[in-house]
Amino acid sequence: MVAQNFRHALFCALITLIIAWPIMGLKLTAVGTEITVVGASAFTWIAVALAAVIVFLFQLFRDKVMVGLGAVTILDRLADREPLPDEKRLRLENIGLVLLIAVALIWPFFVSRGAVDLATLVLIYIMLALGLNVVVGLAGLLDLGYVAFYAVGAYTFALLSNYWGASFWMALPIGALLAALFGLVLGFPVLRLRGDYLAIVTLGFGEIIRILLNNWTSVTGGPNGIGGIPDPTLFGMEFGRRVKEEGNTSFHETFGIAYSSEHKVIFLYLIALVLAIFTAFVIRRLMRMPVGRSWEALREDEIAARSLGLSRTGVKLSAFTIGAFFAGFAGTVFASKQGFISPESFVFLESAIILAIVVLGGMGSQLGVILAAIAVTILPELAREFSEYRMLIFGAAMVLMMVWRPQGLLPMRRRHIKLKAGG
Amino acid sequence: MLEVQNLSMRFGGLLAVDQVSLDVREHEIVSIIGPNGAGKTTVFNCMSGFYRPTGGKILLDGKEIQGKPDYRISRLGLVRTFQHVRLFNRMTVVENLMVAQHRHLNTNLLSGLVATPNYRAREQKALDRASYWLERVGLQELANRDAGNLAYGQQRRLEIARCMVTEPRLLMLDEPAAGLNPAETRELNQLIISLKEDYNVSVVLIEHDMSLVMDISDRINVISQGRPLATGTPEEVRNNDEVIKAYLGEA
Amino acid sequence: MQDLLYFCQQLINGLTIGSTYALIAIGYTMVYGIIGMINFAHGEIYMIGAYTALIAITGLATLGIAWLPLVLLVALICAVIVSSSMGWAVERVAYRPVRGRHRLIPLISAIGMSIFLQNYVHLSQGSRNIGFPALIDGGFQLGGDESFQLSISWIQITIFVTTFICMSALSVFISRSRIGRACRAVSQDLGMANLLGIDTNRIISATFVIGAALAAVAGLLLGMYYGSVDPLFGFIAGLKAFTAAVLGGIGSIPGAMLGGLILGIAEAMTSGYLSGEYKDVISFSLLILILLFKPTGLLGKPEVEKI
Amino acid sequence: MLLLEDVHTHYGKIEALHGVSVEVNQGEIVSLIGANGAGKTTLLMTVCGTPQASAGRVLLEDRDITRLPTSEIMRSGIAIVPEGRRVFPGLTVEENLYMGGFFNNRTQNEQGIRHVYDLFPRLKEREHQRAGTMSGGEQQMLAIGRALMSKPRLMILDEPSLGLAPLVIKQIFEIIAQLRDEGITVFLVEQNAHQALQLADRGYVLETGRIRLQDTGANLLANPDVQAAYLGG
Repeated sequence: MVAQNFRHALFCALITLIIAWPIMGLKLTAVGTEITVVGASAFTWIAVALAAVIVFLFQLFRDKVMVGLGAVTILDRLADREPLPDEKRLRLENIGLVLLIAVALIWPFFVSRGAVDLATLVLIYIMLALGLNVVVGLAGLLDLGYVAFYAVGAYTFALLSNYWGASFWMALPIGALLAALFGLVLGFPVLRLRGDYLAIVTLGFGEIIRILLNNWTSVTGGPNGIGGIPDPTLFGMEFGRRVKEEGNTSFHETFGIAYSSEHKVIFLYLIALVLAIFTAFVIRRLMRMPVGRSWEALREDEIAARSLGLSRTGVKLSAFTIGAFFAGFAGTVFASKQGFISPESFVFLESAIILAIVVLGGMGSQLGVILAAIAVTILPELAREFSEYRMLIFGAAMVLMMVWRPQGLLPMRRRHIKLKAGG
Repeated sequence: MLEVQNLSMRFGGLLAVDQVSLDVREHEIVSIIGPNGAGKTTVFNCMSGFYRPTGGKILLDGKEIQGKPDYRISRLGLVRTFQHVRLFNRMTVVENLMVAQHRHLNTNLLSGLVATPNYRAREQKALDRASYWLERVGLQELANRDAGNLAYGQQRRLEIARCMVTEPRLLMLDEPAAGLNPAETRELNQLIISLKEDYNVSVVLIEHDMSLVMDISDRINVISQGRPLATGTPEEVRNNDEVIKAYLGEA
Repeated sequence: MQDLLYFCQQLINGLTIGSTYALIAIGYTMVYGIIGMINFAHGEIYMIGAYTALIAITGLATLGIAWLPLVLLVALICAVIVSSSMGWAVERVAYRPVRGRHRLIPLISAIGMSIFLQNYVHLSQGSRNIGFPALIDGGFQLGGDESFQLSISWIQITIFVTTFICMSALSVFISRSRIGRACRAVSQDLGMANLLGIDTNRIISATFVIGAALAAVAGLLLGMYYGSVDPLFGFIAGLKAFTAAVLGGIGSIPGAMLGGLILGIAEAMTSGYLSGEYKDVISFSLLILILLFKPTGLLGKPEVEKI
Repeated sequence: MLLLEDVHTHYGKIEALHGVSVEVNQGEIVSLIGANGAGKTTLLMTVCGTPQASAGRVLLEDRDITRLPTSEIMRSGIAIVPEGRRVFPGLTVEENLYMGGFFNNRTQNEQGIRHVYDLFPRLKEREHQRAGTMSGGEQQMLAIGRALMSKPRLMILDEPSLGLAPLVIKQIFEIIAQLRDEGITVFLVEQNAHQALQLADRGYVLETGRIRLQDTGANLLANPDVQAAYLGG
């Protein structure tokens, strides 16, 4: 047994060297028009050797290590804690929520513009992730082209404002509804496909939409994108230094305060906050309604769900459409925040990031997804030297989560329903 | 009420069910028995709409229903359980029962979002019905557990309760006693009889546990290798030479 | 006459690309046939093959070795070794632990692996695309007049010949050898193969290694054909190859070959008659249409839903 | 030869075997009979290690194989003809037989195949036909032939008569008797109790995961309780 383990460990270490050394240790570098191979730094070489040694030791003592890892259950205890009694929990939750929202409202006035901007981005990701959570986490449909609906929302606003001068408030519902319509139309034919095929087909749809945006230059501006997307207004008041449109007034003049570019940023943040709260609230209600239960039922056991009279297409389509709706929402906010959009922002990687958020947070769990969205967006900013490792870490995290903790860091907790005795 | 006429089902070259007929009257327990691989579950899958039969008719109150999609058949009041229990494992016991009642609920999105009185009233009624059936099958205490964490016998009962909250006319049970211990089987026995007596549901039963079948069936259909072998009361079937041969082999 | 020549030119371009798609598609189809999962990271394995080949070629050039057959052979061997090891490791790390769980879990794990590998190369080798030396250049012209001539390059012929050799070798291996037979048996009934004493984990590893090796060959060939590589190089090619596998009927090796060729031709025709921009749209649309109307593909077998 | 001591087996949450003890001696044919769902197949598969017993021991020639992986158990002198035959449908008859002798060398395989073709001349005629296209009886012969290829000392058969015509069943049982004469120990699971018990040296009756009766084949055949175990008391 030991000899066998030893041989296997040696083999694994060798494989580690083979897959790490050429790619990491030998760097292709362009010198003028010529390409040469340059050995990487000594640090990299040592790291590769170290990795091989670690793999060797891990494989040699695999059984013991695995037993040790099995003992790490702190997270589980957190997740499996006894739910509080209903009234107490409700009161606590309400107080917590009010406090949280109050802080979220006041906070931007005391920090830098960059921080507020980042927070707006976090809120956009929260909306996206909550929407995708409906599709992936609740309904169990792996949608790899989610970013397409985000793009529909963003481009709807961009095009409406460019061609018809539509404002943010007009574009917001139209963008979301149009994205939902896209979801409905695309979803109808593909939703009877099996899970893994569905994933690939949605990925294909996402790419097709991106390619169309890239090449339909006359309308979308192609790779150059569309600029000049207006900021949102507050009851017709604009946030720019000068009023862009006839008949509007500007915010700082109305209130007689000095112009500050921060007003706009904070206002946009507040809009995103309201929309994110709206998204979370609506989805939370939906989860507890018949439609939400049928999503989960279909995810858990499609055959049983059908045997109880649930129509597979109808239920899946509702999840797909509602998910798309919120992506369209987020897209409109995003377009407004950037002022400029191009197909660059809607690549597959973006879908993958949103998926990573849902997977890390815990599929189906709203709180988990929100926390994960915050973590995934802010951590790379805090540790800038590591930010280029962001996607590498996401990829690795997705694999690790599936292997060790497919339910996510903060798995969904079921609502307890109190029944009347006797019935 | 339900009539199956000359049902046939072919998979590629294999004729899994060949000219099987059976009928179920109101207020009756009918069993389908037969050796392993006889095609019993295939008959069920055709009746519940999971398979489109390749031949024959299935009539409900004289109307043909064969080949209709599964969820439509279920909405007509023909509801089934599965050989290997199929619950919504990561949903709670109550939620399992609520899902089943979607037909009785107000599924309008808007009225749900703003929680109109009508919506709430129906939701409450569904909860009450769930609560009633949980008590009926003895799972009241476990209402908020995840269905996947129940013991096996409890899962079997939950599956039956989940069918019953849909207020079916005909209940199709596929090996409900499989994996139960003798005490649980006795309880199940009484439950099935009570479904028929107290709730006016007809039952079609596939079962291996002969003592259960012989005890509660009004009539028994025996199929062997996809073909009908015998029909009759338990007494008739028990003494039928063909049946004995099918089970014990040629002497 | 000119029209016909133009058509033939597109056909040849299509067959060239298509045959490499077929090589990559084998990896998808074999893995799917055996464990029923989409190896999403397969495109990255192919990309890593191309990088390794480029590193080997450049390294040899630095050492002053320029004899073409030797350079190609060394590049090929290096690419095959590194990609196969990668394929083996990916299966052990990301797929074996989640095998048999709910369908989405291995798929998400595979997507994670794909992202990881993409960024692994991105971080080690940079994100810019790097020129791949045209080791085999030139070609010959056929027929036509000044306005249009049918041109066939040596690299196209190399691609054809190499692909043909690989496919034939694979066919012989699968149909005749002991391990090949075991691969087929495991894909038909894994449990039964286990009951015959066969260590099915090893057979599964073997399919990953074979698929990765073929992808590495494709990496070298396409690297030379396109003249450059970058870390995203594998993603689209992987999707195309997957489309080819589905088109032919996933799980079927002859299907993957057929699907690759059809897809290559469809793309070349789109480029030739519509616009090069839309060739990706065509292949994705083709994928969606097949999955909708004939999910079993051209040569696949239908699956019966188990209840 | 094979000894099961107080074996318990679970399928997920269901306990399918509640403490079963069975002994198969060298050179015997032992039949295990019982109604549908009694746990017969589970018992056989526990011997093969899928699923593994959750309690108790399985001994093969005095070696504890309870915790070994299936592939290792199946390389230690056991071969199985599983329920439903499970021939590889896309492989030819010859290839199926080669799979049975996966760990043999070439000469052993050639001998083995010749031996199988002697036993079942029918298979020789179909040598290059795909197994999936053959009749049930032919597939059953192939499954037995495939099991023989590894030259097992103990052969396990799970319902070899299932779904076959009476004439073919007779032929299959004759072959089983012949295997014993060649010195192979046979452990047979059958629903077809009459034939299985006629052939067997000893028999066990399994009922809902427990051994209810054990005796010589002839005695069990005469026992009225056997019929009751099938058709309910």
